[in-house]
Amino acid sequence: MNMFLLAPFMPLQGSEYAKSVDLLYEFIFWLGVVFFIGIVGSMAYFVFKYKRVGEPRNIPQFSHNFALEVTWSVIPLIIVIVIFFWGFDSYMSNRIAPNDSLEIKVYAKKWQWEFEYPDGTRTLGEFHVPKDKPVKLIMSSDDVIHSFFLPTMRQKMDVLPGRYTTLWFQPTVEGKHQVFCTEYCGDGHSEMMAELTVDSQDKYKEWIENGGLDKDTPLDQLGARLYKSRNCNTCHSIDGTRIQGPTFKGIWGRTERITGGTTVVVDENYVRESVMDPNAKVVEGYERGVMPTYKGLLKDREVNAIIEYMKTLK
Amino acid sequence: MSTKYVDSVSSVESTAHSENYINAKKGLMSWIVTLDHKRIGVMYLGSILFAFMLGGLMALLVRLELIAPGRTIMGPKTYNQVFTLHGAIMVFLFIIPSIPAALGNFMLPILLGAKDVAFPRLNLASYYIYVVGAIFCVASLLMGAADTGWTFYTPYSTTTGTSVVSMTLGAFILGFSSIFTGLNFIATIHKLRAPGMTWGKMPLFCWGMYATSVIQVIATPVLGITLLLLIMEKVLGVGIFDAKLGGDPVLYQHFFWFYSHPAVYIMILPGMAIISEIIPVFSHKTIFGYRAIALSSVAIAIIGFLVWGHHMFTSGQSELAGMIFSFLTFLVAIPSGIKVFNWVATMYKGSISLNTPMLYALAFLFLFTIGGLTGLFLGTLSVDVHLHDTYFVVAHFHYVMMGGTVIAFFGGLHYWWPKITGRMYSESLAKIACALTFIGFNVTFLTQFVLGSRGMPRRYYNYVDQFQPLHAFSTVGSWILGLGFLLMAFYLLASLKTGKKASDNPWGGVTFEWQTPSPPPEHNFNYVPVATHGPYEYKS
Amino acid sequence: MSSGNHSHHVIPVKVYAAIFGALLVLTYITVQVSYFNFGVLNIAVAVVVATIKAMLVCLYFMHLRYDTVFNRIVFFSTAIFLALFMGLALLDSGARLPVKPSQFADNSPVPVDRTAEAAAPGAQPAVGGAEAPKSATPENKH
Amino acid sequence: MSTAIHGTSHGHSQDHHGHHDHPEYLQHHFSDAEQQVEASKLGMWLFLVTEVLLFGGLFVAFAAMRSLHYESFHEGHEHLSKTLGIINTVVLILSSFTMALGVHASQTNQKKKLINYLVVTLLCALTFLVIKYFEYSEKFHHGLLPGRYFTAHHENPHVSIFFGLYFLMTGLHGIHIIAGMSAIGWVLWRAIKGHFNSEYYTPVENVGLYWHLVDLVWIYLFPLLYLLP
Repeated sequence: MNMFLLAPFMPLQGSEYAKSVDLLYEFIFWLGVVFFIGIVGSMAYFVFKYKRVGEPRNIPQFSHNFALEVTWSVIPLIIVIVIFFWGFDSYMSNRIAPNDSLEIKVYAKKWQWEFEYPDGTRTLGEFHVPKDKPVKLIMSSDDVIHSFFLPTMRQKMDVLPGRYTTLWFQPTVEGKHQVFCTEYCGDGHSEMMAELTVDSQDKYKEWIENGGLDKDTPLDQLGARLYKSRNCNTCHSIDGTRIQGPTFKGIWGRTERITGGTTVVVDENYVRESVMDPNAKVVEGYERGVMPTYKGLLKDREVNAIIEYMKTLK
Repeated sequence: MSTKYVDSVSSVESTAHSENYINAKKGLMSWIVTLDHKRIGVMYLGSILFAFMLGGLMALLVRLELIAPGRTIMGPKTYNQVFTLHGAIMVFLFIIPSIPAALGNFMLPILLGAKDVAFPRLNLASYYIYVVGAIFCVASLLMGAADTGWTFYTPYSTTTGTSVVSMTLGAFILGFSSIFTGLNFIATIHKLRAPGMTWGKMPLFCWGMYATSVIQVIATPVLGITLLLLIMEKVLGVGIFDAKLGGDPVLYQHFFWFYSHPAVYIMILPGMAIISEIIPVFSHKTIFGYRAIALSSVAIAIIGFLVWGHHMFTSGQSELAGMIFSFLTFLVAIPSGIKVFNWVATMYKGSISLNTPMLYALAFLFLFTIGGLTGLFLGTLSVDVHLHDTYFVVAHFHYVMMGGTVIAFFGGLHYWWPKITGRMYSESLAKIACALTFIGFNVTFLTQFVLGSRGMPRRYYNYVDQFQPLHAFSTVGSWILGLGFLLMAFYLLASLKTGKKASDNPWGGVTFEWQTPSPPPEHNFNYVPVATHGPYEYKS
Repeated sequence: MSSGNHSHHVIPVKVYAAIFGALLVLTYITVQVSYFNFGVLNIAVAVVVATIKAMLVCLYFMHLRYDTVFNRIVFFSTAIFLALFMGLALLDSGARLPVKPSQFADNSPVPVDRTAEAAAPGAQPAVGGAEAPKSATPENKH
Repeated sequence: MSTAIHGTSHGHSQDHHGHHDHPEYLQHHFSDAEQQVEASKLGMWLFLVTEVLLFGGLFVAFAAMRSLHYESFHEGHEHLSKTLGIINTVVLILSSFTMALGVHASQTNQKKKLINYLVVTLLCALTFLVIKYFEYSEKFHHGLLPGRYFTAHHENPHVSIFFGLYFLMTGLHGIHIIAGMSAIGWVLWRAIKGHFNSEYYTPVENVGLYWHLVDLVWIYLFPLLYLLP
């Protein structure tokens, strides 16, 4: 029966819960339309019918009507209480995660999301979940308040420093779903996006087996995707402009002066070392301690992919 | 018509006609140290309109930046500073003082039949505290403006390097200006009503001001202590709101919203108060349900203190608290609904003349109804989880604050412009400006409801491409809106020079302000006004 | 010309002295009570005694007892709004405590301040798991 | 409310006080003295409401932080000296008493007594500040300071929050004491110049109300900070 007239208003319905929220959304919407037409319609009608012509004469001066006033107080009261209970009921049904749900730990830090699976697999900026299985996210922040927002699942929960908050959903639609950060957290607030991929059961099993890697994509293409999904783009540009880190454009093979006078040639070892231990050799003029370490976050194949991608940036 | 108790000698009245509060005393000093509530009201009017222009400029910059994803005219940091300034200037410098301090200061004593507010010196002090607070806010703008949003959420506000302390200090000082205005009005309404004016014969504008002042006096001190704690948190690192030092960021949100939700009623109640004055006059009919409107103003003021948690449904608040706040939020929706029904009922069988103030009142009814109804989405727990901190919320509060209070403020400004300045503005230009504002507003913000429902988060400098068409459409709307306000500024200023002389009672109102010359003499009345009948009783 | 209306009510000095004495006695009581540890009861006693003292000061020293009804409403309404603020703000302070490990299956400790580790060069970023991490927000032994 | 209606038909001189048929303290926009007294007292009570809510905010923060970090607050509370707290409480209650007697003296037209009581109240306030000074200097000496300036030895991690709140609450209260003292000084100066009599003593009464409120705040501050184990 779910002929959802407001489909263009809402994002994809990614779960059953999303459908129930949309139903309530639609109910309030049409209720609003009825009241709106009632109020603005009668206003427009009165303006048209009782337009002043010349001097106003013998205008009835009644000032109140107790019965009418009671009705238009009680009826809205009943309607809003109905909306309250409906909203509260569906909210509560979605606050308690089933016990068998897949628990993923989510760490938010300034302008990137990091996911950690129970088996230790860690991904940055993207995560996969199996279809039709409840997933529970246990979230905490490393610095300021962020907020994990999954529009297609109609789910959102603030991510606070110093404590865990939880959110759960049961996806029913395969494919890619966008994740936003919706609590203002500074310059990169609008860049702090992540991507949820809902796979079928076996595709998910295969993905989780090899630690979240893509077997077939060529290295430099994978490098290009990782450049964005691992948020290198937040600090390293590819068009020569300087952000917080040096630009990747034409960096490959160049000799760089390191703070402390020594120089180094940008090659595989330097890039791998800087990725795993960023403060070892910092290029002159850049701050230490800004770049977070990617140790345990980037598999060897992924580091090679980024290196290949950097070679292509002339 | 209210009988003049002391039949003032007509000759006196004619000479007094030329001598009014503007030319009673000459020279800048007479304005700077004035104790006359009308002059203080005019000074406030000038200052808040300047703040409105500044805030509006910031809004146009924000919308211009968002016309396309990625960088359009400014970087992310500048964008964050501009939208923070837009929020802070509009809230603290414009919309909270706008109706109470500018129109309220001018009109309340006259509507009550009093010579002045209860504490004139406190009134002047309140204006100068406003100026000092404004200087701090503008100073923050010059020294690298705060980029935290007008809510200054910790721990971001305590860890960012921008001048948050200067902005919060500005808001802290502005809080006192608001408290003094509220305190002044409560004492005035209680003690300085004209003989014969019981609470039931008081114009509804005064009821609205009374309810607003109650909120100002009770809620604003908590903003003061919140900002003081924030400044101490940033300066001394006390650690109450910063999780790393053992504090609790959600506690800050409770502190902040305990003031800020009643603050939104400080904004809307005066707007409603003006609408309750305009609609009866231009329908030539007594207000429908006077008692219901008066009591619902006070009810909104009281229940307004119980609902602040609906700003924090997704902030890690417990489900119990969420349920309580959601239920109370729906209760506070009822009085607003009652008022709208009463206004529409007032127009039934009236004789409606579509002058500009009435056009603004009708626009208010249209926009405030949408604003109110979209509030139901945000009060419902499960739907709010999806819509919280998205453009749906931005659209909702612009419909209620701008579509409600700002439209009502300009309606009130046009309604009392003849009384304040003694001049009439050009009716045709005013109608065009009202139409432009109405169309521009709807184009700008109706699209944002759809943006928000589709999941576009708030305060985003850059956004995914699927939202681009709606954003561009909204930006075009903001240009139309800007045009409307520019046109209004033009013809209102022009009317000071070329506007024809306003009569004492251009609109046929029966409240006290229409029985004294415009602009009114220095002591408001040349006789002692006596209230012999209700504020809206027309001889049919 | 002074009309002896009610706002000029004069309270005899004896009453002031009596109130002063009562305040001193109450202070003495609340100090003595604080030397014994009744647990939560201490807070209750302290607040009750302080409220009694406050009422005495209000009603007699500040003439609230002989004042207009509205002034009384004004002053006592603050207690209601304050209680409302404290009650609803602290209602879920229990839910917002730094979460104790037992709440999670793999009893990972309270979220670790990883930036402190990450910044320290070469430190192995302690990510949950068994070994006890050096955490800046230690548990809260309640 | 008897309102003597007297048609002041046209605008009169704008000064507040020199007005031929009115007592000089009556401001022009009030119709009679009683209306002015009630208005100013109502204004004062409303101002006291804002003060109570200002300190109320601090009490809420104190309660929230105490429930979060009970041991740290207990340890912090040990550093405070109870005797100085008791002395301060007695001093403030005494000053409240003398202030009330001062108001009584002004109501009964005893200018000499009014001046003496106001002076005694000022002295009590001064002793309160001096004791506060000793307490603060002792804290500064031991490094028991708020937030990042906390250098004292501590077992529990968040004792600095306790002292953050301690200095905020007693500091803000101290500022209000100073404001109260300057108000009393202003009223004392006007009393000496003979402005007050049994008809017009509203400034004395309002300053008295403010002073009693400052004492009221300390009555709540004292047990919460000093006494609670």
